[in-house]
Amino acid sequence: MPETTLIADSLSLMAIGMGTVFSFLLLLVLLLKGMSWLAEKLAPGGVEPLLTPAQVSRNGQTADAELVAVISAAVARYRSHRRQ
Amino acid sequence: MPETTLIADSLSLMAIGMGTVFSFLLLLVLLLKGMSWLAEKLAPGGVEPLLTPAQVSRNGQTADAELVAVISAAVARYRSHRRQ
Amino acid sequence: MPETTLIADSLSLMAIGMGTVFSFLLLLVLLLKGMSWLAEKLAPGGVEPLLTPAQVSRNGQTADAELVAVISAAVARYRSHRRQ
Amino acid sequence: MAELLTLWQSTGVANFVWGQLLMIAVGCGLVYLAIAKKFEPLLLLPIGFGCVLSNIPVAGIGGPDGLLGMIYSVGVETGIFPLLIFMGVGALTDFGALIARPSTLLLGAAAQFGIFATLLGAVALNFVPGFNFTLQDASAIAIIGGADGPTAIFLASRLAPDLLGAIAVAAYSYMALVPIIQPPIMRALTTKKEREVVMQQLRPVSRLERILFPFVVLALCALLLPSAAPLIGMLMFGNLLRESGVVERLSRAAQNEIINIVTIMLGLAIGSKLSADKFLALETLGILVLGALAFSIGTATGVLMGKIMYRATGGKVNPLIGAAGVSAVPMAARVVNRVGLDANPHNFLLMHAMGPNVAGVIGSAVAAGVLLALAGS
Amino acid sequence: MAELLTLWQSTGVANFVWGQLLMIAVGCGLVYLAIAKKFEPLLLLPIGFGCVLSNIPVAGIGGPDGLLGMIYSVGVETGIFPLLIFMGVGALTDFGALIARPSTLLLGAAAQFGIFATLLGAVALNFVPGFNFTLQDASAIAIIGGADGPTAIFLASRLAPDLLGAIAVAAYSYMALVPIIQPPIMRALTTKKEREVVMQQLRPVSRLERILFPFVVLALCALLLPSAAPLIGMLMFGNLLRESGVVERLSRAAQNEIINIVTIMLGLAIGSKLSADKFLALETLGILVLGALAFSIGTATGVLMGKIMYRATGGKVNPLIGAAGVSAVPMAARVVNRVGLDANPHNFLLMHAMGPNVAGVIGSAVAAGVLLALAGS
Amino acid sequence: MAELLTLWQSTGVANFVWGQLLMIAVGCGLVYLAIAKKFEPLLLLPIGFGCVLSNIPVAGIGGPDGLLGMIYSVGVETGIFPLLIFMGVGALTDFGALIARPSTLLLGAAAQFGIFATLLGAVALNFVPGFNFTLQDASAIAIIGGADGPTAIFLASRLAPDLLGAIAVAAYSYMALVPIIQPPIMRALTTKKEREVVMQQLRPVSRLERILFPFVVLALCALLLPSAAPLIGMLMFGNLLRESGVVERLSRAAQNEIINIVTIMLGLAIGSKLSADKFLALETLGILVLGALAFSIGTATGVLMGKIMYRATGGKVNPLIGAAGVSAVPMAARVVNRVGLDANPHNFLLMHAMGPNVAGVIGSAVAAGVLLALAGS
Ligand code: NA
Ligand code: NA
Ligand code: NA
Repeated sequence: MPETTLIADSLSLMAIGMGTVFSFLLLLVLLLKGMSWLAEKLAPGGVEPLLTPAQVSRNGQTADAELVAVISAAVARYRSHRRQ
Repeated sequence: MPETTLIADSLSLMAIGMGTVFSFLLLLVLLLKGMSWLAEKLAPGGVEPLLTPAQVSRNGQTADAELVAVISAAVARYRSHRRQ
Repeated sequence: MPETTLIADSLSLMAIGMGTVFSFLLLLVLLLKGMSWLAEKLAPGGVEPLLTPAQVSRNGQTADAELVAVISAAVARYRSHRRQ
Repeated sequence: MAELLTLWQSTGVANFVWGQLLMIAVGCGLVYLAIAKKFEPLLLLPIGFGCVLSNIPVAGIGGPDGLLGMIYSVGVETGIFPLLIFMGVGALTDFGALIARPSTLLLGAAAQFGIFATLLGAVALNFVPGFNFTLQDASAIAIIGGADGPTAIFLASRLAPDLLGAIAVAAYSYMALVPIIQPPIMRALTTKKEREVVMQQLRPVSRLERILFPFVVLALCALLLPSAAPLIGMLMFGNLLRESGVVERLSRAAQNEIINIVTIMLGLAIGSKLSADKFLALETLGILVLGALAFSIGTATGVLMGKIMYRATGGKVNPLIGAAGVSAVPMAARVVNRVGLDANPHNFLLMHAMGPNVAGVIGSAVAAGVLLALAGS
Repeated sequence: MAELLTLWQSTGVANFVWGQLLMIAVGCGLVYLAIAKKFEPLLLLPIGFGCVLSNIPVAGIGGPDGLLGMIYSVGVETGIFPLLIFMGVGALTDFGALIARPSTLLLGAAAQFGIFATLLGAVALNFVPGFNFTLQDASAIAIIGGADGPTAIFLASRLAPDLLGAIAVAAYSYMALVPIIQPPIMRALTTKKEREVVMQQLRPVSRLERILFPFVVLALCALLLPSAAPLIGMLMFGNLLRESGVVERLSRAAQNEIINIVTIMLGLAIGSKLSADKFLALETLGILVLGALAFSIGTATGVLMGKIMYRATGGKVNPLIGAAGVSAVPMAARVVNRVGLDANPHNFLLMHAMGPNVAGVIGSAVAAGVLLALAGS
Repeated sequence: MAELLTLWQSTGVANFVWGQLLMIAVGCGLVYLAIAKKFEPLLLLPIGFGCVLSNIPVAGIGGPDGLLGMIYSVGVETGIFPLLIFMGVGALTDFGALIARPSTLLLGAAAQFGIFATLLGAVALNFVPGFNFTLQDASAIAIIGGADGPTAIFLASRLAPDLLGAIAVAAYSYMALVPIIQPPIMRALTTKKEREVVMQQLRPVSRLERILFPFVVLALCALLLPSAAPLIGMLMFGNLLRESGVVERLSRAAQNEIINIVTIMLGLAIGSKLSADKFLALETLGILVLGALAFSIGTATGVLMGKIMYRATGGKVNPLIGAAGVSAVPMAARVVNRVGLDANPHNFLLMHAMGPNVAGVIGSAVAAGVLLALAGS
């Protein structure tokens, strides 16, 4: 393929590509707004109905567990250093 | 292969093999001594130069990122709870 | 295969199948009773004989090895810090 | 403009087929059941999402070069995934209750009648125009009555790969429905007096017994029914990892890393078999009906065997625990516990139901072995 | 003595080729960047070491029978590894900021201009003697501008496997350079007043929205751009595992075990494609130049779109957050935060930049889909 | 009744062959050693159980379509599993003691004499009627003297796949027997005065040295002995993951998830090679005898080299630490520590023995490379 055809091809690819990306994400903006509106209709009151505090803490289970582990290890090391 | 050839082969394999193993590890002794000398030149003072407290915390970059994400999420959720 | 043959086949499969399942599990009942009797003979006193505290700690063999490695590393690092 | 046309021809809108839309709806329905109704979410969520992904036109995610298609051929067609899950199940299962009271194995045996009754039912359905199940198909469908996911998938992948999707969906759905399907049957078949029976404390089990147990089960299997050996063998291997006490690292790997990774892959791969031409067929309706039948019959025969043992032991066995013989671990045992508590608020049957419950796992693996040996070729 | 000769002929000294020595130096350089400069070490360290291993003469570790070659053909050629990593990314990503303010998707869209401008640049390079990029090559190079490793690897493995090594190295290197490349561009294109804008608190997002989100994104993708469905699908599957709240085990497996194991394998496998004849070519130089260009243009167009939104909303949007639209999660968002703090010490933009940041991930997956659909065949 | 006959013909009872029963007994014996005697349970338990499973008649679990057979062909035939385990070993190993005192590498070298003496012994066995080892067979058997499981399996899978089962069993069994085999030899070859030597504290090792170490070892290997590069390369890659300090996630994955999962698979797969026709042969007896010989000779030459270093350094080196040169990490180092404590209750040799111990790992990988290069073709 001669370079000029390739340039033409890539120019049209650029136009169509950016067009598609923009259309796609613009449509997604609209759909997400619709989704949030629908979600509010279906389960009014936002976070509450589905996400009680108990559930929040359960969601954070792993991060929490790792944090506790990391902190305990750090504390243990700090203490062992101070003692000596 | 008759047994005697095999014996001869394995004798030479033994000689060459032990020779190689010894040469290899002897060379490695020298290289490691050189490496340690070089390391001391590049970063005098042993352990310290490469592992400052600042760097240690930077080592935890990804952990850091996760922590930030976790904390931001927690803050966001906490706020959303308080508002309602 | 005409439906009626299939029905006949599945009827015999049902008979043989349930027969096998029952025989198998009935035999297993007997074998398990035998096994428990044998286990009591080999290691009288139930749970105790096989699981002494000493053995429990020996179970942790690899953990032990890692612990040693971790501790030695920690000690080595601590020393190198103090010297400087 | 040629590119615009190419792009348009590559869109989903231009390529969607009616059946794909329906299957995507089915997939979303499975995810809904998994999340909102907590229907066996560990399997039904990946299955549902895998179904959605595989029915996207053009992308071919479930096809031979797509991610899910490749996972399917490596892990499900070969039988590797269900066997690795069975190893994990073994590593997660405490067979202590069964060792303490081996007679509960008979309850696990009785409940397998659901399988064989369904086999007959599936074949009988051939009299209805539109159904044309072979003996292989009927066997794969019947195993739904075993209430044991990996066993059902393993057998279906061997005997009736075309029905695998529907069978897996039915198996996990009905397992999730155990708390709804079982109680009425249990109450209908027992008297209040029977349900109130408080059972004797289980004896403690020694470590040696726990270690010998896998070998005893495997030995019997090897002698009588080698076709069940892959299933029983991996189950017992997992259990030995757990009970040996010397390979803690491996036991943890089997219980966590391996089973979790394989569950994700297995679910997605099964989802990829939910295509319109195979799932939106009359057969699926038949499978769903037969599956419900299988569970009900298995529950009933388990309870009836419980009543026999109640009589035989002079009232020492609560017949309710027979319902746990269908397996569906640990859900069925919990249902037994709840129905027992309804009758007598001080009657905790959970531990007693664990015996027949895990016996049901062995029982349906044995049944799968029989079906493989006789209908397999 | 014959053995001594054989041994000598099997040594590396007797077999080293100049190019292999250079590539080993390149591999060591990558490892140096990973360790000493913390350049995306999770990928660049395995890539660098894989490069060293594969360029050892005689051993053939990167060849068809070598460990790394086998890993490559199983995991990269098939596209499996980048897709599994994308699943993990989905399970690790909180799309809450995007759901709360969907308009930031436009910033993610604008930043993809870096991709398409680079496509043009790559093709234009063909006027320079020695370059001869096809449209496929140019597309694979352009995706570096997406600042998203798995997407780049997935696309390159499909369109230009020969360039995969260089493209992956460039992609991860520039991602690591985001804190250096972006700030000057961001400052040049914005006024101090604009950078000081404090944005409104994000609204809370309900769990139902979080659960519906993956389906909305996937639905759009299925309808308009099925070629992006493998990438978007696995990203959204991972996110659903995370947000559904019912499959904690699987979510943890996707976030840890699977992504860690696959990252090691993927890095080593990519390293095995860094051979002298493919990497020490003029093309690589072009790829590195184009990659830097791509990042810079993407940052600029993101910020410019931010300025448009600043005007359109009457000054409510800080244009800096547009720079996060290139993705490079979470580094770009942190850079935004830092540049914002420089202008106004009380202005924390991190959460606000997370919206365009994750939008950029979706945006570059969409761009990859377009390139696959149009340049793919 | 035809079905009853089919079922009977598919039972194990009707199909058992004498050899299978014996091999099942062997498998049970291995599991017994693993559980009751704690003989390297992480490998011997899966190997033993895999042996039992593969010798169940009809089921074909170890055959080409069986689970274990498939795992074998994917993971062992290709050499992938031992290499991944070596990566994990690297990530678990602290080479600090070796870096602090590189001269201990000579102890690791000396102990490899066990390998080459055994090679001669294996070939000499051919004079006994019934033995007919090729040079490849002899090399694979000799590597048992390296006291390093993954190395032995890797080499055997390349040079003598038929002997792999027996070699793996011998290697792990003798490693477990190190506390029994070594002490008498150590005591016989040393005086009480020598055993009482208290060694000088090891100097601290900087992080830079730890990071450079893998590259130095790999460079030497690439220059002199590329055939050892897969083994040495993965060992050093794992160690770099550990010491770089920037890829904690990957280091943990290599040390836990990957090594645990692969160990289960590797063990089962090796077990599947323990078939009657290959294991119940005269060769196995020879392999067991030669293996014991290899360990003893390696221990002896290690200690003798220790005595040379004792003289050369004017009594600063305790010759006991030479025994750790056979590798068998960390068991041999602990044995050294114990024998040292017997002589002098205040003499802790553990850290000093770690140097030769890990040197032995490198040493036997080097020896494996030589054997591959010279006997491999
Ligand atoms: Na069952
Ligand atoms: Na992007
Ligand atoms: Na060794």
